[in-house]
Amino acid sequence: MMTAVPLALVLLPLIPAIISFALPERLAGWRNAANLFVALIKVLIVADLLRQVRSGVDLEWRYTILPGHDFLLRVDTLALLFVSLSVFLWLVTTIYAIGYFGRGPNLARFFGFFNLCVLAATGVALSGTAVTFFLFYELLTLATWPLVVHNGDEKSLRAGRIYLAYTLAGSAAFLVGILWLKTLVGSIEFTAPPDLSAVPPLTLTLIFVLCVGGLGVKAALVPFHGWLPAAMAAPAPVSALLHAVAVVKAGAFGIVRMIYDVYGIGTVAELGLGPPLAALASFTILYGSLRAVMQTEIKKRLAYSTVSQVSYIVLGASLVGPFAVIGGLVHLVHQGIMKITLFLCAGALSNRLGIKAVADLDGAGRRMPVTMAAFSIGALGMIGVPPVAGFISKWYLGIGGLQSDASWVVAVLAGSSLLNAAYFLPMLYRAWLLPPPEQAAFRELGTASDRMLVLPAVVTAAASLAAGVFASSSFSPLTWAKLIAEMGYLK
Amino acid sequence: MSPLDLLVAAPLAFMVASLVVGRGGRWLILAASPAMLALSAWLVALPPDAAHLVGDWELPLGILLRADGVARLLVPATSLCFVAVGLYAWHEFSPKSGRETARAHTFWPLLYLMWGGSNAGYLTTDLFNLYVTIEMVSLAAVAMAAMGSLAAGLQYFLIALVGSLAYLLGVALLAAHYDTVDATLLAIHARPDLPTLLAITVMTAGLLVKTALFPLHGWLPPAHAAAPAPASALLSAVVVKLGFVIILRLWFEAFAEVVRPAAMHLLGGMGALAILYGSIQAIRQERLKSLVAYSTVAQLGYLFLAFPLISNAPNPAEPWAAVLVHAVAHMLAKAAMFLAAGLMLKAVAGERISDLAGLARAMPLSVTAFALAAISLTGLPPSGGFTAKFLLLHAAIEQGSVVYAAVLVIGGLLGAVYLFRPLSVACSGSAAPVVKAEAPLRVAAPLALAALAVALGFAGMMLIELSSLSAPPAAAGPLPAEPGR
Amino acid sequence: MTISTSLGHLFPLTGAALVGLGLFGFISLRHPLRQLLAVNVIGAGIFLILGGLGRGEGVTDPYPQALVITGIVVSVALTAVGAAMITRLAEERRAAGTASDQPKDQGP
Amino acid sequence: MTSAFELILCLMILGTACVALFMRDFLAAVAFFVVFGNLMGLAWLTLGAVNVALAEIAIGAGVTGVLLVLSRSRLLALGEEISCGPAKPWLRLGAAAACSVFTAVLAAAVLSIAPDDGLAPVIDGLMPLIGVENPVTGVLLAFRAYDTLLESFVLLGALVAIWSLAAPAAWPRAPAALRMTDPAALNVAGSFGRLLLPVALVMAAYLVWVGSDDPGGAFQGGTVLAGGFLFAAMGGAIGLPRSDNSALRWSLVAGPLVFLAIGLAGAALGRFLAYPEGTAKALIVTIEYSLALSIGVTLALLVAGPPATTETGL
Amino acid sequence: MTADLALLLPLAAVWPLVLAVFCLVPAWGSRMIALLPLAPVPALCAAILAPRDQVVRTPGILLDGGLALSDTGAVFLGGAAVLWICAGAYAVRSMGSDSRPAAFALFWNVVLVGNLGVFIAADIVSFYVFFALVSLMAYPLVIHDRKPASLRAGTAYVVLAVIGETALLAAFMLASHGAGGSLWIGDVRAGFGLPGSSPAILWLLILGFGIKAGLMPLHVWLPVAHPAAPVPASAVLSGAIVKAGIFGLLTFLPFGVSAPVEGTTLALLGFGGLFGGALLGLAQPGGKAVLAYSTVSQMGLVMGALGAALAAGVPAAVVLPAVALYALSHGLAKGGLFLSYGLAPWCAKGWRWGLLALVLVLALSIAGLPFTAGALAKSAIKGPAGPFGATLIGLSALTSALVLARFLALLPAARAGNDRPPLLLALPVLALASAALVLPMVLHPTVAGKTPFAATTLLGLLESTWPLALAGLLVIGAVALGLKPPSLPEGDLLDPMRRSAAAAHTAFQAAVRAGSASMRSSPERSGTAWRDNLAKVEVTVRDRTSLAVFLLVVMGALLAAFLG
Repeated sequence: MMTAVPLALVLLPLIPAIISFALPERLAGWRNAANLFVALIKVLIVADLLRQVRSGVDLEWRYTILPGHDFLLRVDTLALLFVSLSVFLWLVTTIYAIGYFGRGPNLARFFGFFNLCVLAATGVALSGTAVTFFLFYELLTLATWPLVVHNGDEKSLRAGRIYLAYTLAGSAAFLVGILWLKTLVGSIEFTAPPDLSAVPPLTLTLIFVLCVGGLGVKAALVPFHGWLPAAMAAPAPVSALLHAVAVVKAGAFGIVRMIYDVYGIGTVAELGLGPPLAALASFTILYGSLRAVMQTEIKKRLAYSTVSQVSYIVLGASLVGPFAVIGGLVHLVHQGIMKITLFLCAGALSNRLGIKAVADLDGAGRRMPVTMAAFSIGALGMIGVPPVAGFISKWYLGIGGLQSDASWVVAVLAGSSLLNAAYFLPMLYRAWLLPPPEQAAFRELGTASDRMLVLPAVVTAAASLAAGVFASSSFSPLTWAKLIAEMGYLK
Repeated sequence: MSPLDLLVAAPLAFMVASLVVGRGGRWLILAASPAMLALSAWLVALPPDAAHLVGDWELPLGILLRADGVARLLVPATSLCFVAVGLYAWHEFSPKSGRETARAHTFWPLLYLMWGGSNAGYLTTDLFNLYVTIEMVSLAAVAMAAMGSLAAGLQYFLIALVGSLAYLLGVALLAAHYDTVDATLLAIHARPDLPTLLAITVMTAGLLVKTALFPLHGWLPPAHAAAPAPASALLSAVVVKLGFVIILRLWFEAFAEVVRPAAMHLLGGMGALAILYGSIQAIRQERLKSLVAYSTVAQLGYLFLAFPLISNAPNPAEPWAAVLVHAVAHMLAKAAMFLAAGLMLKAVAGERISDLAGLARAMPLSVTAFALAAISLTGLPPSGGFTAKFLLLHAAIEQGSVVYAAVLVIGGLLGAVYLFRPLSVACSGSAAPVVKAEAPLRVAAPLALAALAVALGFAGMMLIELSSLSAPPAAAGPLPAEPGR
Repeated sequence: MTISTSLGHLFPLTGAALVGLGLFGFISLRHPLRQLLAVNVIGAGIFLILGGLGRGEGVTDPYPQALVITGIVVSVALTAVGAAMITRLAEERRAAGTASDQPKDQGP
Repeated sequence: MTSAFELILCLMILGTACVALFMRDFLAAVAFFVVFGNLMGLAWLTLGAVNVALAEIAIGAGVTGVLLVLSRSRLLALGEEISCGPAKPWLRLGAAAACSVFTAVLAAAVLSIAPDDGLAPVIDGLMPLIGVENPVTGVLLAFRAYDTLLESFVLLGALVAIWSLAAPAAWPRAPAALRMTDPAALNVAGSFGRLLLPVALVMAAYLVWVGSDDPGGAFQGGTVLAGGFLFAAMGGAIGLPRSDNSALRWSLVAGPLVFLAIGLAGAALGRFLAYPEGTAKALIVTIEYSLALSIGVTLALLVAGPPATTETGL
Repeated sequence: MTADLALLLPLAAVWPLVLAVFCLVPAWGSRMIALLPLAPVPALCAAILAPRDQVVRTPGILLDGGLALSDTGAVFLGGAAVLWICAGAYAVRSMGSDSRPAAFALFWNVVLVGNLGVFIAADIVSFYVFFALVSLMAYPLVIHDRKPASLRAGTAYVVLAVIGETALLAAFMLASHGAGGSLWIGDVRAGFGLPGSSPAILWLLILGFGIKAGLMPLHVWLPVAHPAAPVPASAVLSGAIVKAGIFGLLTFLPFGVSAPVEGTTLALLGFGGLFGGALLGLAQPGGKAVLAYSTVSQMGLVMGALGAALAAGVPAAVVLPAVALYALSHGLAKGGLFLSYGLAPWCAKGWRWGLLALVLVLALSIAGLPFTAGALAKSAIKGPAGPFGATLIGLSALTSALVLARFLALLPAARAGNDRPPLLLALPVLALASAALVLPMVLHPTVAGKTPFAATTLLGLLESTWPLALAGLLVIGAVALGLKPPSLPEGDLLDPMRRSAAAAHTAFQAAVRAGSASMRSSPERSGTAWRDNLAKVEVTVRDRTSLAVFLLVVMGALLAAFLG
C-alpha cells in the first residue's frame, strides 16, 4: 500500500531539528519541550505501526530518484524492530540529554543534529532498497559527526577525524558494492531479492566482501573498529546513542539486510560466505572483550565492549540458522537497551561526580546508588547473567551456532562471557564495595535535572530486565524477532 | 524575443548601465537578479528544439543560438551563482563615503561582462563566437583575480592568453579547412585528417589551460585563493566551467565521430590525476582559501574523468547527465564555499584554517553553508555532488573501469579529508570568538547556494531529463529561421 | 590567376612559423612584457594562417578577414590589459620592495 | 616576381619577429615589432585584404607599439629591467626542439588545407540584402554582427579591467599623464598633436564612411581617432579625463549601447540583430559611427592605463 | 484443588521476590529483616502439598518455561525451606543491629528465590536463571561485612561462580540442541543417551555444578567464602546453597547410561575431596573455616558417590532418593552447626554445655554415628556408591569425626556479660538441630522404602563405629599430649593462584605496552619529506613557463592519442 506514513515517520524529527537550530538559547525550555513532544509522538506512531504490521499491512512510499534507483521506504517487521528500538531509546536519550547538559554551550547544534540522527536511523531502518539504505547510512555519518566533535577539544576533533575516515571509507566500499551488484542484476529491493544465479560466484563473493566490509566499519568489526573507542571523546548522550542505537546498529542492520534480503540465505550458504564472516565476528567478539579488559577509562571500556557486543548480531546473521537469526536480531534490541543503560550511567557519573576512569569508581555505588544499580543490571546483562536480556540473545545464538554445526560458537560465547565478567565485575566491585575517596555529599535525585539524568537509565535497565524475564511474552523483542524470522527467512 | 538573445543582451545592458550610473552601480543587481532568473526560467521552459540564427543569417556564415541540455542546466546555475554573488558583493563592493576604490566601481561592469559572456558561451554553437565569449569571461576573470593578487592575476592572464591563442589557432585551422566554424555543421562534415585533429588538439589544450586541468592548473590556486571572496566564487564556480563546456561540445558534438577512445582515456587519466593531485595538495594547505582553490582543481578532474565513461557507456545519457550535474553542483557549492569562507575569514581577520576555531558557535549559518557545500563537494548524499558521483561510479562499474571507479572513491574520501578539516576546526574550542554580526543578505547568499547544491540531490530525474535534451543539428531539418531572408 | 601550390601556402606557413617562434619566445623569455610581445607574435601568426588560407582566386575570402579583424581588436585589448597589469605590478612591488613576478602566496 | 616578393616578405616578417623577440634592448625590440607589424600589413595587402592591413598597421603595429613603449618607459621609471633571460640552456634547447616539432606539425596541417575563398560566393550573394559594398563590413556588422557586438564589449571590458587595477587612492583620477617631460619635445609634440587631432577626426569619419563600401570601417576609424587623442595628450593639447567623467562614460558606452539597442530593436521586431528590410545600411552606418567614437576613446584610454596618483609623464 | 496447590510453586518463587522488592523501598528496607523467616514459607508448603511432577507453565516468562516438583526436588525444597526459615529467624536477631540491614534482606531474598527455584524449575532456562541467581547473588552475602578478607573471598567466589555459570550455559546450549531444541529438563536429560549428543556436555556440567558444590580442585572459593559471610548466611550457604550444585548434578547427570570416564573422574575427584577436604580442614585455625572444609568433604562424598553411580550405570531411581536424603541430612545438620557457632558467644555456663551437647550430636550425626539421621543417610548413599565407594565412605567417618572434633575445639568462648542466649537466637538453632535429627528419619521410609535401622546388624554397627572410635581415641590422645594441628591458610590453593594470575596480568600488560610502543615508531620524517616534495612540485607547476611547456606536452599527447 502506497502511503506517506513511512516518509512522515522518517521526516518527523526534522520539526524539532529545525526548531532546535532556530530557537535562541534563552528559549531552551521550548526546545526541550518540542524535542520531547515529537519523540513521544513518534513512539505512538510506531506503536500503531507495530499493530498494523503484525496484522499483515504492507506500507511503502516510493519515489524514483535516478533511473533504475528507487527511493523506497517500507515498513516491514525487521524495519520495525530497529525503528521501535530507536524511537524508544531516543525518547529516553532526549530526556537524559536535557538533564545532562542543563544549559551548556552548543546545545542548539546538539539537539538539531541529534534529531537528524533520528531521522537517518529511522531512514536506515525503513529503507526498502540498497540505494535508499546507503543514502540514510551516509546521512547518519554526517549527522553524527557534529555530535562526535561536540566538545570541540583536540581529542574530540581527532575522534571526529578518525570517525569520518573510517565511516566514509566504509560507505564508499559499500556503495561500490551495491552499484556493482546493481549493474549485474538490476535494482536491489529488499523485499524482492534479486536473482543472482547468473552472476559468477567470485564476483558475488567480492561484492559481498565489499558490502559487508563497508557495513562492518560502522558495525565496528575488527579490523574496522578503530573509530569507535576514539569516538568516546563525545559527550555521554552521544556515546549512548552512537553505541546503543544509531551508528553501530545501522552497520549491523545493514549486514543482516545484505545476508537475508539481498543475497538470501541460500546464496550465502552456497558461496560459503557465512563461516568466514562468523569467524570474523567471533574474533571481534573476543578481541573487543580482551581490549576492553585492558582499558582504564570507563567509556573506552564500554566502547570496546560495544565492539564486542555488536558482533553478536553479525555472528547471528552470518550463521544463517533459524535460532541464530533470532538471536542476532534480538540482540540488536537487547544490546541496545543494555548498552545505553551503561552509557547513560557512565555519563551521569562523569557529569555529576566527575568519574571518568575505572579507578575513580570507588564508592560510586554509595554516592549514586540508583545510577549504579542500573549500571549493574546493564553490566550483568552484558555478561549474560540471567534473567537480564543479554542471556536470551546468547542462548539463541549458542543454539543457532549448534544448529549450523558451528559448535565453536558456544565456546566463543562462553569466552566472551568470561571476558565480559572480567571487565565489568571489577567496576561493580569498586563502585559498591570500596569506600569513596572522600565523603562528598551528593543527593542523587535532588533536583529535576538530576532526575532527568538518572531516571532514563533506570527505565532502560528495567527494560533490559523485562526483556529478559518476559522474553516470550507477546510484546517482547524476542517474540518480534521470531516473527521476523518466521515471516521472512524461515519459510 | 527569445531568452537566447536576452540572456546575453540583458547582462551587457546592465554592464552599460552600471558604467553610466557610476557610484550607484551596485543597486542594479537588484534589478538584474530577478530579470536574469526569470530569463533563465524561460530558457528552461522553452520547447526542446528551441534554436535560432542571429539576425537570421544562414549557417555556414551565421551564428546559431540554441538551448540544449547543457545550456538549460548551466545557464540557470550560472545565473544563480551570479545572483548570489551579486547580492553578497553588494556590501563588499560598495563605494563607501570618502573611500571610493576602483574595485567598488569596476567590479559590477566586470560581473555583468562575465555573466553575459558565459551565457553567450553556453548558448552559441559557433566556435569563433565562443572564442570571443571566452575572452569576455577571461578578461573579467583576470581583472577579478588581480583584485586579490596582481602577481597571480598576471600569471593567470598570460597563461590564459596562450590558451586562448591555442584555441584560436584551432578555430583558424577549422575555418580554413571547412569554411565554417559552426559545431553543428562540423559534426556532419568533420573528417579525421591532420588539420582537424591538430585543431581539436590545440583547441582542447588551450581550453584545458583555461579549465585548469592538471597539470595545467598551476595558475589557479594562487589566483583563486587570493581574490576577494565574491571574485573567487565566480572564478571557481563559473569561469572554469565555460572551457569545460566547450571541450564537451567539441568532443561529443562537433567531433564525436573523429575523437578516438585513446584520447578519451588520456583526458580521463588527466582528470583522475587531477582528482588525486588536487586533493593531496588541498590536504596540505594551511590557508582556507588555498584549500578551497585546490578543491576546485580536484573537482574539475571529475568533469574530465567522465569523458571515457560517457564515450564507452552503453547508455551514455547517465554519465552525460552526471558530468553536467557535477558541473552545476560544483558551481553552486563552490560559490557557496568561497562566499562562506570569505565571511568566516573576514570575521576572524585571518586566513589560516586554524584561525577558524570556535566559529561554529559564533557564526553558525556561515559554517552551515560551508558544511552543506562541503557535503556536496565531497559527494555525500543527499546532494547534487552525490548524484553526479553516484552516476559516474555506476557507469565506471558498469564498464568495468576499475581505475576510474577507484579514483572516484578515493577522490571522495580525500575530499572528505580536506573539507572536514576546516569544519572540525570551526567546531573546536569552547569559547566563541566575538565577531561582528553580518548583514543577513550576505549570509543568506552562500546558504542558499549551498542548500540548492544539496537540494539538487532530490531532483535527479529532472536533471537527467533536462541534460539529455540536445538541440537539433543544423542538417537534421529546416531551421526555424527562414533561409537568407 | 592560379597560384602555385607551394606559394599558395607561403603566408600560412609563415604564420605557422610565427606561431612556433612566438611559442618558443614565450617559453624562453622570462619578463612578462616580452612574453606579452611573444603572445602578439603568436597571434599575428594565427591571423596569417587564417587569412592566408582564405586566399582565393583574386580576392581573399572576407569571412576570415572579418574574423582576423575581430581577433586583432581583441588582441590589442588584451595586450593593453597585460601591459597595465605589468606596470601596476611593478609599482606595487616597488612599494612593497619585493622582486619577482611569480605569485608569492604559495602553500603553507 | 610576385612570388619572390612574397618570399622575401615572409622571410623579413620572420626575421623581424625574431629580432623583436630576442633583442636585448627592449626599445629596439619594440621598434622591430612595429616594423614587424607593418610588414604584416604589407602581407595582408599582398593577400588583397586591405581592411585587415589597415587594422594590422593601425592597431597591431601602431597601438600595440605605443603600448609597449609606454610600458617600457613606465617600468624603467620604476627601475625595472626588461631583460631577456634568464632561461636555462636546457630549457631553451628543449623548448626549441618542441616548438620545432610543433611548427612542423602545424605546417603539415596547414599544407594539407587547400587555400580557397569558399565562403566568398555565399557572401557575395548576401551582400545585396544589406546594401553595403564592403563584404568585410558586411560580415562584421551584419552576418556576424553578434561577434562584433560581443567584441565591442570585450574592448569596453578591457578598459574596465584596466581601471580595476587602479590603486585604491587613485580612483577616480585620470590616468598618469602622457605629457612629455622634455620641454622641447613637448613643444614639438604639442603643436603636432594640436594639428593632428582635427585631421584624425576627419580621417576617422572618412574611414568609417567609406568603410561601408570600400576598405575601412569602425575599427580602423576608431584607431585613427585614438591615435589623434594620444598625440594630443602627449603634446599636452588635451588632458586625460577622470574616470568618473560622465561625458567620457557616455562616449565609452555609446558604440556598444547603440549596437545593443539596434540589436534588441531587431529582436523586438523579429530577430536579434536583424535589420529590417531596407534599413540595413543606415543602421550599419549608425552603428559604425558610434562604435568608432567609442573605440577611439577606449583605445586611447587603454594605452593611457589605469587611473594613477602620480603625474609622471614620458 | 490440585491445580490450586500447584500454584504454590510459582508462589514459592515469587513471594521472596516480592519481599526483595519491598527491601528496595528506602523506608521499609531495614525492617524487612523481620520478615526473613516468612520468605521460605510458601516453599515449605509447596514441598509438602504441591502435586508431584506436574508442570506449571509460565507463559511469557523467559522462554515459555515452567515449574515442576519432583520427589527429589521436594526433599531438597523442603529441606532448604526449613533451613532458610530457621536461619532467617536467627538472622532476625543476629542481623537486627547490622549496618546494612536492607541490603542483607534484599540479597537474602534474592538468593532464596534462586535457591528454591533451582529445585522446582522444569525447563533448563528457568533452571539456569535460578542457578545464576543463587550463585551470583550470594556474593553480596559473602562480602556483607566488607572486611578485606571477605572481599578477597568474595572475589574468589565470584570468579569461580562466573566460570561455572559459563560452563553451565555452554552445557545447556549443547544439551538443548542435542535434545532437538527442547528446553524441558526431562527431554534434555533423555537426550544425553542419544548417540549424537556432545561428550563435552557432561564435562561442562561437572565443571559448572562441581564449582558450586565444591568439587575438590574447584573448591578453593568455598572455605574462604562460607566463613566470610555473617553466620545465618554461612548457614544457608553451606547448608542449602551448596546443595543447588548437588541438585544440578543429580538432575542432569544421565544415570543409568554408562559414562565410565566421566563417572570415574567425578568419583575420584569427589572422594579425593572427601578426604582432602577433611584433612585440610583439620589444619584450619577458624571454626567456620573448619566447618566449610567439612562441607567440602561431605559434598565430595556425595559427588564421589554420584560419580561411582554414573560410572557404573546405576539407574536414577536408585541414586536420587539416597542422595536427596543425604543432602537433606547434611544440609540441616551443617546449618545447625553454623548457627551454633554463632550462638556460642552468647552461651555461658550451663548454656554452653547444652550447646556443646547439641553440637556434638549434630557432629556425630554428620560423621555417621549409628542410629543418627546421618548414619541413616550414609547407609542409604552407600548403595549407589558401589562397593569401593562404600568402603571409602565408611572410612570417611574417621576424617569427618576428626574435623568436627576440631570444630568443637574451636567453638568460641562466651563473651563476657552474656550468660543466656536470646531466645530468638537459640530457638532457631534448636529447631534446626531437631529437624536435622528427625526429618531424615521421617523421610527415610518414603525414600528408601524401608523403616530406619530395620536391617541393623551388629557387624554393620561395628563396621560403622570403629572409625568413630578411632577418631575419639586420636582426639583424646592429641588433647592429652597437647598436640597442635598444623595451621594452613584458608583456601589452600587460592593464594598461589591469585599471585600467578596477578603476575600473568602484569606481564601481559607489559607486553601490550611494548607492542603498541613499537607500532608507534613515528613515520613523521617521511611525512615531512612528502610535504616538501609536494610543495616543490607545486612551485614548478605554478611557473608560467612550465605551464607553457606542459601545454606543449599535453598537445603532443593529445595529438598522439588522436593519431594513433
